[in-house]
Amino acid sequence: MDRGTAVIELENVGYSYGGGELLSDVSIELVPGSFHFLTGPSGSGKTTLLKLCYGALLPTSGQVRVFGEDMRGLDRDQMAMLRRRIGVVHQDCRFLDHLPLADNIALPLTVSGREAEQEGGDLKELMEWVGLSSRASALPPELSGGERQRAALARAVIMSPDVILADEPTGNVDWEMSQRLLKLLVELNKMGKTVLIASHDLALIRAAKSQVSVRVLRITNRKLQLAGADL
Amino acid sequence: MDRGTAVIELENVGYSYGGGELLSDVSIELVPGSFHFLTGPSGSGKTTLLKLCYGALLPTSGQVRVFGEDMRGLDRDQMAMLRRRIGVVHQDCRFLDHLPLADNIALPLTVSGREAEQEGGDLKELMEWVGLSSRASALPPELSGGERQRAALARAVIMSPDVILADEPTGNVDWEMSQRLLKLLVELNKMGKTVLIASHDLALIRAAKSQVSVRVLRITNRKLQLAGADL
Amino acid sequence: MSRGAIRSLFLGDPQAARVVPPSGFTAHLTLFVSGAMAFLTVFALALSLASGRLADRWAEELARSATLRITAPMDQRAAQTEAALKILRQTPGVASARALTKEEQAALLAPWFGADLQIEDLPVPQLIEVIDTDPGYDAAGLRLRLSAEVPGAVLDDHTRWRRPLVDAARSLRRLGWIAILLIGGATAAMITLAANAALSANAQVIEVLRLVGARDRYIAQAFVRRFTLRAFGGAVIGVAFGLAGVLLLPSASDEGGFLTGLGFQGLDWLWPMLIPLLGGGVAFAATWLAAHRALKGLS
Amino acid sequence: MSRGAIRSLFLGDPQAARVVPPSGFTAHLTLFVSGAMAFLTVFALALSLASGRLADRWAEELARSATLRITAPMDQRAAQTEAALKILRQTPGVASARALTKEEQAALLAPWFGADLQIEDLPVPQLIEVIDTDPGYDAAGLRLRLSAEVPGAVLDDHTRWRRPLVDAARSLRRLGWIAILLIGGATAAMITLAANAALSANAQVIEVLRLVGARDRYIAQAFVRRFTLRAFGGAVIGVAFGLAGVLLLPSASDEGGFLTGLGFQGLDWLWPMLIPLLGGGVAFAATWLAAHRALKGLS
Ligand SMILES: Nc1ncnc2c1ncn2[C@@H]1O[C@H](COP(=O)(O)OP(=O)(O)OP(=O)(O)O)[C@@H](O)[C@H]1O
Ligand SMILES: Nc1ncnc2c1ncn2[C@@H]1O[C@H](COP(=O)(O)OP(=O)(O)OP(=O)(O)O)[C@@H](O)[C@H]1O
Ligand SMILES: [Mg+2]
Ligand SMILES: [Mg+2]
Repeated sequence: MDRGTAVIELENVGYSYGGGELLSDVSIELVPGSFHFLTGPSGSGKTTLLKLCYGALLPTSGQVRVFGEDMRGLDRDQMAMLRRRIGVVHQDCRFLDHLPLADNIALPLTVSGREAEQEGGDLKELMEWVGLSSRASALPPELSGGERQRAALARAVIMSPDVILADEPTGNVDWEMSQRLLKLLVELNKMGKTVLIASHDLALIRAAKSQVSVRVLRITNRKLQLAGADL
Repeated sequence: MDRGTAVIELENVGYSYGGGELLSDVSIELVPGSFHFLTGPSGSGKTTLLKLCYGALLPTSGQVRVFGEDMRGLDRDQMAMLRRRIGVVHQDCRFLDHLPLADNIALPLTVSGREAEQEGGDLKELMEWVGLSSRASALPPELSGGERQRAALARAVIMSPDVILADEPTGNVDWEMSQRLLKLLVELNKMGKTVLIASHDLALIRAAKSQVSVRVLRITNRKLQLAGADL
Repeated sequence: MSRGAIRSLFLGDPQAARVVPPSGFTAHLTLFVSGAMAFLTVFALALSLASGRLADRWAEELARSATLRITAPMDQRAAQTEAALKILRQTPGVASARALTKEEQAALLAPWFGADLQIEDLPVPQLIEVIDTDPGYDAAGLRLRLSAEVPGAVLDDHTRWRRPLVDAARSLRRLGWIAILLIGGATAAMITLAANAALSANAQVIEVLRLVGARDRYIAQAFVRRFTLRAFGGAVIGVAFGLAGVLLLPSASDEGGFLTGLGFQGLDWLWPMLIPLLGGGVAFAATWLAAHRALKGLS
Repeated sequence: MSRGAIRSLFLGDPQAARVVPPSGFTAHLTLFVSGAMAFLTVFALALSLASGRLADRWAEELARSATLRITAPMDQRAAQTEAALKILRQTPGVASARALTKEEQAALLAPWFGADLQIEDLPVPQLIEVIDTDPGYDAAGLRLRLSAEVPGAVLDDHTRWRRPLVDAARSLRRLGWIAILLIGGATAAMITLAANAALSANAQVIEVLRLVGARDRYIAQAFVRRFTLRAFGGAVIGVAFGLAGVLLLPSASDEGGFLTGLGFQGLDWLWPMLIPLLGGGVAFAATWLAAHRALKGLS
């Protein structure tokens, strides 16, 4: 793994919310086209680690480099530009509650000045895939929990970003739907996108393993470890 | 199952959010001390059905009776009183973001005029059980997704209600923690509480089956059916 | 709203108060709106009361509204004066009529001839002060009769000059009250909107409380209490500053007419005290309605 | 804030505008606050300008501030008048001095003796109008000199009577401007608070936008644009109502003095037009700062 090629690179990263240290001495490199799962008990810091990766948090020690650039050195506009290359599925999916679902999914296009109409075909296809075509004009508060998660995933991938970070993207959907979502992520991964998914769902990880070469990272005792093949 | 004894009783209930009918002709009776799971694909109406059970929604047709009383006939204060006998875990757990976690969990005691201090022992024990003792003074926005779910469950059971309705209570927690939560619910069920859990997690349902007599309800094609033993 | 609810509003339930987030911009907004508007109201009130006093004073002076001037040779003057007074007393609408004394006439002429005027030396006309009743007399008829019987009499009707001044003072007072009404209405609307904004910002709080079995009254009270106290407190502060400001204005002086007398006199001081009560009342009603409307949306 | 940002504020980006929720109570609040305060400002402005005009008029009249009265036997009067005029012309601080003509004196005395007065028949003193320069003359010194050289002269200084009235009018004008400043300050504070309240109510919108890669300027602009237009629109409506209200007041009349003349004259009409611009400007600055503060909290 050559340094220059890593999309996201954490080097001796430590993080603390103010109390004791939550993460310490974490180092990973995500190379383009890799597919990682991130596991660990609830409250161990998975969401925190993902936030470090897309710059919502800055490490208290160590360095985070995304696309070769140190996060600490970016100004706010550069950070915005970086976000357009990273698709994020938040654990608590949030939307603009006053815009219909289709507009919400197309929001990354809107804010980056690209015409949503132009990519209308993609949008429709994507909504079809995540099973939300019939809800296109619903407002986000009218969606079920699983529908929200699917919408968040669709919004994360609509710009076809280089990296996809998903935090528990299948916690609220049934098994069949989670297979569909996994398939979408696997397809994107095969197109060269880097994927990092935080999940508790061991069955999902197992299913992914059968389709693509997957690495499983586990947070234990504030450290990040590569989980063995025992899963 | 004698009519008078059912805690929650739905009779030919239909519900529609305005478009087509989402649920139709649903009839169930939850007798005291029963343990039910509710499954069905994402968007099939599980959350809707739970909301009908605790009166957040009123059926568009048919009747819902809780503790023998028709929901439609209750005034707002009676509805509030009823809520104190039903513990609800919302799918998107919401809290009072300005109060520390411990106060949030004790909120049902506070609003019903019972002294939180009096039941301090229970509160502490409960927070210990769901693994949140160390976060007692954190504000809800500072919690991880799984911690929020556990807090919501703790809040739902603190009043030791007669009925516990939980919507996807383990979607964001790891397997071990979900076993702990299940154990809590099973213990409460053994004390005579009625439990209804909406969940996609087949492993959880299987684990529950090994501990207690469980019925699995499934929503398919707008109808509620008792799932076979094939799970 | 039951009496119990009002009572517990002021006694307060520390538990219920805690469930509403303590602060935020709408809180400051309420406090500030209430304060600023109370401050402005104090000034408008001072203006209204001062111009009311002025209008009253001028209106009173207006009652002594006419002067009859008798220019006649010295020897006929007393007789003509008598005749004129008789006619005036018979005229309906004249309340009283009185010949001015020499000293009074001298005082009136002092600006022209100096204070040491010997009025006897001058062929000064005799002046008669005529005070009319409210509907007034028929000036044209009176003139006609006087010209026939008292040829030296000229009726000088001051009403024409003073009436517009009184009207003006009255219109200033009206302007003051209109300003108070406007400020009051605007305050009420702003407090209502702020209460609604705060409640819709706290939709989640209300939802959570309702979910865990809180009764409507408990939820509404927590908000109502907070907003009422905030609006009341803001108004108290605003009134205090407003009164300080009024006191700092140049004080009334006899020479300066009414304009510098923009203050409160006697019982007038009670008026500004009403402002916080009204502000609190508006906040109470607005929040109570807003809370109940917000609650109605939830089961 | 770059020029490009200001330009695009007014050209508008329909896409960016959509990402902010269209309405809600804080929106109405902004519109209403802006409108109500503009309305009040129009009245305060009318009051200030009217009392300013009054003060100017009175101050001007004050310039003709003194009268010299010469009471002397008929044969000495002309000589004494000449002597007094000579002294006055030599006195520093006296701009001009002029003996009144017979007709002018008759007009002044008309209220007392009737318009058909034959002034020659009366031992009326000769009046001299003294107009002083701005710092004024030394009244005591002048009196001393006059008493020595013109024994029949009495200096009657009107300043004493009129000065307080001018002061009063000036203090009313000051009151008006203070009211405008207060109203303006209160409006600015309320709009700032409303903008902050709206932004904190929209924290989720900002967070989501930032998450999907929107730049600060894009987010800030959507809010700034909306609030500026709202405050501007509200102020326009408020000013329109205010002007209508001022027009409906009883119009100025010569007799009524200033009080009924509470209107705008000539170029004064331009002042109220400034209000919406100021309101919009305040909203712009307040929202821009609030938006950037809100954004700073997010990475
Ligand atoms: N307020 C609403 N207005 C209109 N439609 C709604 C509303 N709430 C839910 N729906 C729709 O009703 C359907 C059922 O929603 P519900 O939340 O009950 O599903 P669910 O079974 O809980 O799904 P999930 O497993 O994803 O949580 C969904 O298609 C949803 O979009
Ligand atoms: N803003 C915050 N301030 C203080 N503590 C926080 C904050 N956010 C998270 N934490 C704490 O940091 C720990 C890790 O949180 P994080 O959300 O990263 O966990 P997680 O691994 O994602 O857990 P889960 O599986 O439950 O989502 C938790 O104990 C949480 O309470
Ligand atoms: Mg997490
Ligand atoms: Mg659901």
